[in-house]
Amino acid sequence: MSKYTPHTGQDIDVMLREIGLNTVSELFQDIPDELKVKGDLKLNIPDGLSEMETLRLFKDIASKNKVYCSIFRGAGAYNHYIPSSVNNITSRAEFLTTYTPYQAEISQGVLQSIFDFQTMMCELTGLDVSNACVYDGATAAAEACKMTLDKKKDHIYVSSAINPQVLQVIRTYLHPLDIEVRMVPVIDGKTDLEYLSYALNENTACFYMEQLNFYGLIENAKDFGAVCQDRKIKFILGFNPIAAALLPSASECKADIAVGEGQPLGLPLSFGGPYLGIMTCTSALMRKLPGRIVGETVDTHGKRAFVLTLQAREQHIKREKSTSSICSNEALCAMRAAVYLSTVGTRGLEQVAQQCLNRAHYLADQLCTIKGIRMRFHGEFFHEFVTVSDVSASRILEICDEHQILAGYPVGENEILWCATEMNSKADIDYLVKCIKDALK
Amino acid sequence: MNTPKRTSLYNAHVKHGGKIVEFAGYELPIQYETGIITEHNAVRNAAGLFDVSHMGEFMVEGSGAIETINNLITNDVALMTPGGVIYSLMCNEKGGVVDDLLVYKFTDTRFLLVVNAANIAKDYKWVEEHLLTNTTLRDISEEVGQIALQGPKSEEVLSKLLPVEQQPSKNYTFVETKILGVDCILSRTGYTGEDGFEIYCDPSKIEPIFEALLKAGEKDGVIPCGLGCRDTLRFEAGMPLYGHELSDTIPANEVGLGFCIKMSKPQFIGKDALESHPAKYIRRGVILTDKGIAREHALVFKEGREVGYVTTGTFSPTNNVAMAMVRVEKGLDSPVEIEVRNKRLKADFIKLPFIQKNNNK
Amino acid sequence: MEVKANLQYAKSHEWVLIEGSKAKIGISDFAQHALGDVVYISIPEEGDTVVAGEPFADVESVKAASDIYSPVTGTVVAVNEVLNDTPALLNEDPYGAWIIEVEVGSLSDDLMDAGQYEAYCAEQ
Amino acid sequence: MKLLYELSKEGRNSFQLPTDGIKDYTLCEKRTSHVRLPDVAEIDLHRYYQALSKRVHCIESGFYPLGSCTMKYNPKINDVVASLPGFAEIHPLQDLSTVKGAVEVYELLNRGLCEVTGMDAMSFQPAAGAHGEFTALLAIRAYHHHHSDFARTKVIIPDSAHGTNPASAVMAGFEVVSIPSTPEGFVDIEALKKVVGKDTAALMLTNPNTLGKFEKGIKEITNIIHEHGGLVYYDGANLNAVMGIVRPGDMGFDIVHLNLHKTFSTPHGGGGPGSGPIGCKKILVPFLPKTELPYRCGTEEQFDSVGKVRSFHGNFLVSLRALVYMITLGGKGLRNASEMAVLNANYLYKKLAPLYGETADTICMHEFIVSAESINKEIGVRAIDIAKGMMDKGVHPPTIYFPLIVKEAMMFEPTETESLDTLNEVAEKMKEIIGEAYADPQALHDAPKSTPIGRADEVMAARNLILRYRFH
Repeated sequence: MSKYTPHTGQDIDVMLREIGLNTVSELFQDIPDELKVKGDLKLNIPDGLSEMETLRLFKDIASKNKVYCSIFRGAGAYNHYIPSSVNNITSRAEFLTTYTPYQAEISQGVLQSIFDFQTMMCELTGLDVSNACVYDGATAAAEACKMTLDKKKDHIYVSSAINPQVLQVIRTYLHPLDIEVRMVPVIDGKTDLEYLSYALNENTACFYMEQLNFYGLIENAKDFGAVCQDRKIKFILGFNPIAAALLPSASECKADIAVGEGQPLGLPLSFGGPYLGIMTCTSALMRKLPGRIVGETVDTHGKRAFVLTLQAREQHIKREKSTSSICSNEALCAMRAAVYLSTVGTRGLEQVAQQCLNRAHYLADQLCTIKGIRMRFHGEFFHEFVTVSDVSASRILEICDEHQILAGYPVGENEILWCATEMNSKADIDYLVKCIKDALK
Repeated sequence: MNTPKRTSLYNAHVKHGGKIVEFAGYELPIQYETGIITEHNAVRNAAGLFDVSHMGEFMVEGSGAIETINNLITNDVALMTPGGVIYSLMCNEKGGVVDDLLVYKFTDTRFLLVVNAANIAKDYKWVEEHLLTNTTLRDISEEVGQIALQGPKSEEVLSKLLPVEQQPSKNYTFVETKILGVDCILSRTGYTGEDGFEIYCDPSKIEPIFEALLKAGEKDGVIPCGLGCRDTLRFEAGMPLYGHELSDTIPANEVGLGFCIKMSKPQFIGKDALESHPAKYIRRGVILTDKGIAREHALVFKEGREVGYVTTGTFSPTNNVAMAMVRVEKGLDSPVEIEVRNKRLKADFIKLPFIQKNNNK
Repeated sequence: MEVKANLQYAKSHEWVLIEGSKAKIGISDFAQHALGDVVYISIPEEGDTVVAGEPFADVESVKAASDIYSPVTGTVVAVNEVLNDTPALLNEDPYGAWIIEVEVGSLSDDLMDAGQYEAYCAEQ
Repeated sequence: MKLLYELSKEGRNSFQLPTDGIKDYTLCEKRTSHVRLPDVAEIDLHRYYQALSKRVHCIESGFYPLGSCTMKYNPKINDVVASLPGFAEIHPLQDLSTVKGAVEVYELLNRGLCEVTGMDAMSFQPAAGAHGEFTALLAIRAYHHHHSDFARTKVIIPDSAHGTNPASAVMAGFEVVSIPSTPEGFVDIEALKKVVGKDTAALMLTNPNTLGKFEKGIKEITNIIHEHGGLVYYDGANLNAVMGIVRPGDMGFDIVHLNLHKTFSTPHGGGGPGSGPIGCKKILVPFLPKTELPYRCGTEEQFDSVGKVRSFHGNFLVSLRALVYMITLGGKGLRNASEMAVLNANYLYKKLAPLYGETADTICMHEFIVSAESINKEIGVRAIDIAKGMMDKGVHPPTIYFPLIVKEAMMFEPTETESLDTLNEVAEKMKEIIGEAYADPQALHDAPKSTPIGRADEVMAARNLILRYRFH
């Protein structure tokens, strides 16, 4: 018999008899014989290992991945501290092994935690409504663009300074709908406002930009929001949930929809997933918002209760007319985010954001003390920035790698996108700079 | 879908081994048995003969003709003398390009517009909507056949049918003449970057001229050429092709054709839009330094960011290297990267055109 | 199940009240029963065109979303905005809760009178 | 129960970060208001979530036969492996030479799942089943377009399908053609023949179907579509019935999505994260999503890729858990899992069917449907009432009112990890519930009584929308 199936041979006999069959294979009598797999399935991989062997195997595989002592790379995935409470709470079987909370009476715990999450996302962005999350930040952006479409719209504008992965996903989502994705160019690393105000027209569905752009620069999102509002074009703002503690909120920037990658909120880097797609919007757009939404109501005794609501937008009701096909989302990741934010609290989140800001600026200053390394752009940045160097980017990466440091992300021959968070101590930064200086002497 | 039309040279193409494809609603040869590279090289080194009967021709006549055309196009017909030809863009109100075209001036009240085959219906409607008083418009596309003789030996080959003195002597000029007894408009124009001629006449009478030119040029290496090399030739010459480098939504001041946009003119459709438009994109040429060919729509990257896309990309037979025309942000430095088959290939900017023209007539 | 005498009905369970050149449109008592508790309705705007046999609005109950089809072709001249805030009126008073008023161009040709509609509902 | 926000008091939170003398940087422009978050002591945070956890039914609290959801036991070893720093702490943009282990994980999973499905290559980008559907349909569209076949704009979907099928098809730019099913949920082949044609891009099929029956004429169906130039899509939601027994690739399917969070035991997490990889035949490989990873060895270049459908590589830690599961079970174990799942379903069906007045003479696969229609007609008790009654007995209800083609449907999927004793116990409880229903129908209308809350007012929730906590 096999793992995780509790049947004894005797049990199986009892059950077969009850069904009126003699053998297990008779259960599959409806399947034409010629289609059946002959003999046992060979997976062509290690197979049927004990738990001990399995763990040994995977420890061995894991050891082939390099875990760096210090990480100065972001570009869409950020290394933040994860308080102990996050793993502890979210690894409870009650949250881990339950399904989507369709049966409200026995899912209040999950529903209430999503309601908490929705409140926190509304707080981060200042907008009215949040969903219970989508797959990741890139799909959130793509879904948001879709929310703004109607029959009269044939294109959208996006800043060319957005994260390139997000741009690719937006393209994938809009291509089958015959919606053109047009780019707004940049000047000195920041989105060109003048171009946007010229380019928007009555067939533009929306404009998407990121408050912290791909180069880490802080965009003047308020100005763009004002232009979009003036031209009656929907404004979608991509935001970083840590930076949101300090930067003008999406609502202050007049965004209709705010989207973001929630990974910085207590999710490990984990080679890119699972992450967390955050989506909030104004109440005017609420019925176009994809995914689940939890609402507060009362039960038969008048007690507070939570249920999935506005379900008539969703695929299981509206089928081909639904706003999106999303069903499984990233609920447990949303819970991690909620626990993270509850652990750090109002001041804690600001502290994390402030330290990111401080350390990134210290890092930039220190890197620029190295001969031949300069800042690539001039605008104000948050926790990422680009340097340009006389030596090649790959040389600097190599130096860092030798010292167990993951350097910034190379974005050109000589350009590196660096990131610093609360995880990069002053000593780490000084060590990094010393290593590069010594090697380049 | 409409069934594709045939030009009056269809049988000639089949006879010469043309590989027929559908293009802009016409059945035309993409190449002959000789192949694109051979045809391409024939035009660069000797001469080649093209059937371009699919092009659209409009007559604009009347005392309002100059004003009408000047309102429609970015170039200035007021500066033309009879027998002149100019290249121009025609814009919409937003400054996007409705089409690019040639304008032939016969007299102050009589002009011929030559437009792209795929745009005939759209252009006709557009011009018709903007006709000023005392002006008439006639679509004569069906009544006109057109062939193009292109290459350094064009003059010599044509001289066997028409003495050099009777040929238009300068680029962008034309004459009305007879070839083999057929009334023709003969202009010194083309779409290959080489010296050459374009001949307009009654389509039913065009085949003898086509065959006679082939015969006249046989010893010099003149061969019939298809659409395939027409594209590589115009590409090398840095000439835009509508639907690729030019479109309704690309502003005219972003395509590097400033020479034909006369902003000093008091008015033309799209002028206001172009005046207020900050042109932040530009048409440029690149040469690929990594192995591979960048095709149309391939994305261009700089510093990890998408900065534009390829509008035409091909292997340049003359330069023996992969090149592309791209629409990118202004002010970028080399190198850039072009995404081809999921890989980023390096490319450097180079000046357009990709070849040195030897066409100084 | 109430069927009102002075109205005409469509097979898709909308009612029409013709008053001169104008028509008010709503959903029948049968329809509101079938839908259950209506929680939301999206209504067209004044000036929009509606086409006989084509959907012009959609209603949502907790677990369903359904289109409402127009029994007439014409231009919307008034909408019952009260329904935006209190969609429950569609359940409580289906014949009072008109949804739109239309300047009628033409009527759908298979409308039923009250008697026919009653018989039609009985078959459903 | 109070919300965490209602337990919050300014100054109560003691979260602290180390400081090391780097000076504060002041932003040019800051937000004008604080982000209001709960400020609670750590102990109260844990008490709050402890209290929430008591208000949840999970697999470990009891039987969870939610049809189509495959709520099997989630082995702990999966989570232990996923928390190894060598997996959890690697950056998605690390140079590939430094993440050979992660590439190996995808390589192994690719190989294993290709064997399970009979396909040639997988893509692990899709984050969930519906995302996999969407991605696969994009690939189908790209395939037809690559062959200059732009007329194929329609996707045929049986009316018994999950709602995600038509929704994904529309997202991918297709028009949906719905075809009726026979009462057993089988494809109505005559109806299929009528709609298939030159405009058919694909047929989407769930097999075993959503009524838990294996489509007997499956080869005929896939042949019909192929003869007309269309492709056939396998919705893998019900793969748990047939692992090691029959493979989508052998049945003539061109592309398939899997729900690793169901079939391969990675937990569902209260709604996610999932992982919805797609597998396909060689002809579709060039159209799979772009990936920077070299795991898809020996396949063609992806020059006509549909693009990326999400950031980075996929829900890596979920895929990893599925690989752990596959390796601990092996080919034999997977087959055994399916066999036992089907055995359990048939056994439970045999026990339950008489309660619903049905004759249990046909064989089902890993799930089955009983209908409360006759009970409803007799005593006015509906499927939802029985479902609520089950909650009072500590049993999670089955999926109800799906598929839409069966009235008062109750769809049970017991899964292979439930023992005979559990099934007997549940059958006994169901008997009690139905007995009580006949004795006092009203009592069931009032159920549940022992759950943390009574029936919730969904109408009020939808009419009077409260979607976030409001500060006073």
